Amino acid sequence: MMPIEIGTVLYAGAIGLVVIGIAGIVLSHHLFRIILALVIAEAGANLLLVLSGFRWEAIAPIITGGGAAQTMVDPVPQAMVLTSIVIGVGVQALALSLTLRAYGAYKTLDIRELQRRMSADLAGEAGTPLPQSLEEPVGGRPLPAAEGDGR
Amino acid sequence: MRNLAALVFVGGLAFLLLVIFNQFDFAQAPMVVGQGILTDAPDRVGAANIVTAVVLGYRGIDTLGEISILFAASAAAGLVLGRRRTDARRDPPGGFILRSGVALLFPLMLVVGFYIILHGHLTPGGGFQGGVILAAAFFLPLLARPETPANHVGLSIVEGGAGVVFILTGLAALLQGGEFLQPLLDNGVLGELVSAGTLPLLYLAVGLKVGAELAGLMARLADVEVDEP
Amino acid sequence: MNTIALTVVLPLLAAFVVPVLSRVSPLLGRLLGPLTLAYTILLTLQVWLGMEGKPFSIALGGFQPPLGINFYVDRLSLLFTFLTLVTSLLLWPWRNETEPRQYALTLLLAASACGLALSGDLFNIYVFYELISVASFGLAAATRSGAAFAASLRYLILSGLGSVLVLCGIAIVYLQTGTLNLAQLSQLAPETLNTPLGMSAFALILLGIGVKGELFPVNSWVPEVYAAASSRVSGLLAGLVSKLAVLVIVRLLVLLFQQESALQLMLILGLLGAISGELAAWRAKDMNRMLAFSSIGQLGVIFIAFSIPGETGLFAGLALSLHHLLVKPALFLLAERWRGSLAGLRGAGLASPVAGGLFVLLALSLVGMPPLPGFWAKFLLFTGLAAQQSVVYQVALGVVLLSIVIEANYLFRVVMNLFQPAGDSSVAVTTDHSWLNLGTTFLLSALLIAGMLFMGPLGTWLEGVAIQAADPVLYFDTVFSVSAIH
Amino acid sequence: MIWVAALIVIMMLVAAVTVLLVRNHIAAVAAASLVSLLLSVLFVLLRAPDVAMTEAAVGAGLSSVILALALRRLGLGRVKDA
Repeated sequence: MMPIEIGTVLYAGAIGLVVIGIAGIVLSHHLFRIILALVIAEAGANLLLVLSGFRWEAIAPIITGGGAAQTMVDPVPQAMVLTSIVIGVGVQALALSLTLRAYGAYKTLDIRELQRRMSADLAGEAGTPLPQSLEEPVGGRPLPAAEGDGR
Repeated sequence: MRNLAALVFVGGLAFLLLVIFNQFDFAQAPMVVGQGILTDAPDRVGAANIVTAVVLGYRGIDTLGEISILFAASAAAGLVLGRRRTDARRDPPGGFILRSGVALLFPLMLVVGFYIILHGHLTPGGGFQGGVILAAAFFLPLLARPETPANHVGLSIVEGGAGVVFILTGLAALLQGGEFLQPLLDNGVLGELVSAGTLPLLYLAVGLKVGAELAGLMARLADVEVDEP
Repeated sequence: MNTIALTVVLPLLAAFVVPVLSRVSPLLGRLLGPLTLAYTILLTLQVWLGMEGKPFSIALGGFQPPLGINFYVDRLSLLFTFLTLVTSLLLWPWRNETEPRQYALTLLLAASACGLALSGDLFNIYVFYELISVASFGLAAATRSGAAFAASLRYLILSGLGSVLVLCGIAIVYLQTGTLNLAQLSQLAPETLNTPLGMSAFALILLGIGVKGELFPVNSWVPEVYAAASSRVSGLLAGLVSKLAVLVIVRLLVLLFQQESALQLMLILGLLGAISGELAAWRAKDMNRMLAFSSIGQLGVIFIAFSIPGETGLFAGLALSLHHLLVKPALFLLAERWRGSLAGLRGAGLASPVAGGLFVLLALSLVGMPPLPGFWAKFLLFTGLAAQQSVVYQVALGVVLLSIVIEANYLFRVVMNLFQPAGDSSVAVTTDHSWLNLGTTFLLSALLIAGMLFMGPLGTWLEGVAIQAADPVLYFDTVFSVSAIH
Repeated sequence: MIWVAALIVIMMLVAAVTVLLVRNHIAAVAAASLVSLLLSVLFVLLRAPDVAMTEAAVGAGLSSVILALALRRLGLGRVKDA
């Protein structure tokens, strides 16, 4: 395994998943895609954790038969990843429930459109004019002036 | 414009992560805690599967937190999705093959699920994996017979009860003067089914809780229509 | 002493039981949560009296600290446990029509907040952080309006992004050191984490946990969620959850990342947050938005305070955090009836003078009017910043002054508006503050006044807390001496 | 082993990109499921059988079911949707 090291390949895979996932979260506008991207990014982070416990010439951390003399891989990251996988699926199910309800209320899955309608909704409830771009902290995105109701 | 900023952010992050992780030698990370647990666990906890020893013993509070997260997610999803409308349209019942297939699979999956849970301290597997299979087993009949809705009351009793069992097992140790979640009972013989003290009991609670919560979540998402807020 | 674990466990137990119990007996279901919280408050007080100011550590499951997870109990973590439980009790959703699930989520929030304050393990902190996140998503959506669902969803997506970053940061720390125990990490940190690598791990964790702490680039959820959620939930999120996120970041900073660049990163993000938040609040047209943005600004100031090295920074940051923890929920409770545009509030203060008076008091303290506690907190910040040599801190001093001026400007605008007789533009002002909200606000204001009266001893005591928390050696010794006795 | 690992990693990354780019939502869910499945094979190679089982059961199985159910309720569940 001279030309490419296996470690590089595996780390690249894990980081690739994380980055693809984060790119999807940041760049995509479709809510369902964003949730899928979140799942992928989490998977990448999990792989990163499992990689941190790997050892050459080691066996899985399960004692079999008599001899316990063999070296084993680090069990701690594996336990952490078990936890984080299950956390991930819980968050995903909640995200989908919220998506269903948000779709029911605003009939859109485009996150920009969703935010526009939500802001209009909140502003209408408060009896104020639609918030303008300067009122958003930099993390938010500028809103074009209300351009009718879309569809 | 915003897309450009996001692209720059993502590109920068990718570069940063690659640089960071390029500094680590593969499979050479120091194993301070891991090595300690590997030497300590067989005698201390008595589980042949050391990952289980870590999940339920050394990091038991993490697992409690985790089943609480699932509980929170299912409670929040229940709050968000609301109750099923009584007059809601239901899916047509499944065909003969689906129904008999489910009838055949259901007991099988139950057995496999419980097997995986109960052998979690010996072989790969345990409460989470078995719990998922249990959830699938309870979800299948819903697909085959949509006319009989999920029993959410029963599921919430199971998930609450399993959580209570997990915590009470931990509290029992506290009452006896130990620490919360300290393993009770004897470790028994390494590798036998009845060994590792309270670990199998804890995993059973975890499995039931995970199963009930995931089944409840799936059943909620499967309902075609729900009441409007 | 090991009963301190019950502050996490009992609310969890109650949360598991509440949905089922409410079916059997609605009354018991309603009472279970408050009773559990009250009991855990008593437990905390008992531990507080028992520890006599000396920190200790408990090994959960009886597994010694580097292998198992430990709870580290010093005055700081106990203070925040206590505040968590009291705040959750004060902001409990008492209303009759509350769904039992909302009780369960509030209890889960309280339990995980206690866990965050106590935990001495990096991954355990992540688990509790996720629990607090999921519980707050549920609570934020609990008003069940379309806007609440959408706001909560956007909050969830941003938090999910943050979680991935935190996990990457944890992976870096673990790869570098092979342990997750904070005490052991604090010992290994000078050699292993005092590098650009450690710095990047800190940046990832800061950005990830900063989502809850309303840190500058990751706070776009704040105005939407606070505008859409109920005022009690907004109070919990702005008052409590943000403080616990900050507390965790500060703990990690003190124990793991003792480098100047880490402090400066936090300082700069805090500066940007302070200035952008206050400016946005100044431009805001309705009450909830104004409070949300000013919360971002004040959290920015808190981050600035904590970025001052040493116990001076901790002391100032703690004072500011405690002050904000008291004032912000109270303001949100007052704002419940004063939702909507600021222009529509003309005369509202005259219509309900008690609420108006409380608002003035809280606003004065928030700005930093001399006898009130807010002044002392800001005073500490100024002296701390002025004592620093670096130019960045001098700039920060200027920015904080500017933010106070802006804050004073918009708050007084509101106060003037509240006490102006409603002229011809007779907008129907709802004045009937519920007794519950008014009572809670009154209680929080009374605490504020008590803080003013006992400022001397309180300050000395808080400085002691800060000095104790700023000592990584003490942390290490405490955790490992206990394991030696075991 | 390196070629196996490299192959799996490449397939995984391709599937991940597919998730974000493919227009059909069902296909996206299937691709996400494939990512999880390949990941669980990697976990086996990395001597983490517990994690592999969980990833296969949760990531490839349950999570896809949940996603598909949500798609159905969103009305995007038809294969012919482009």
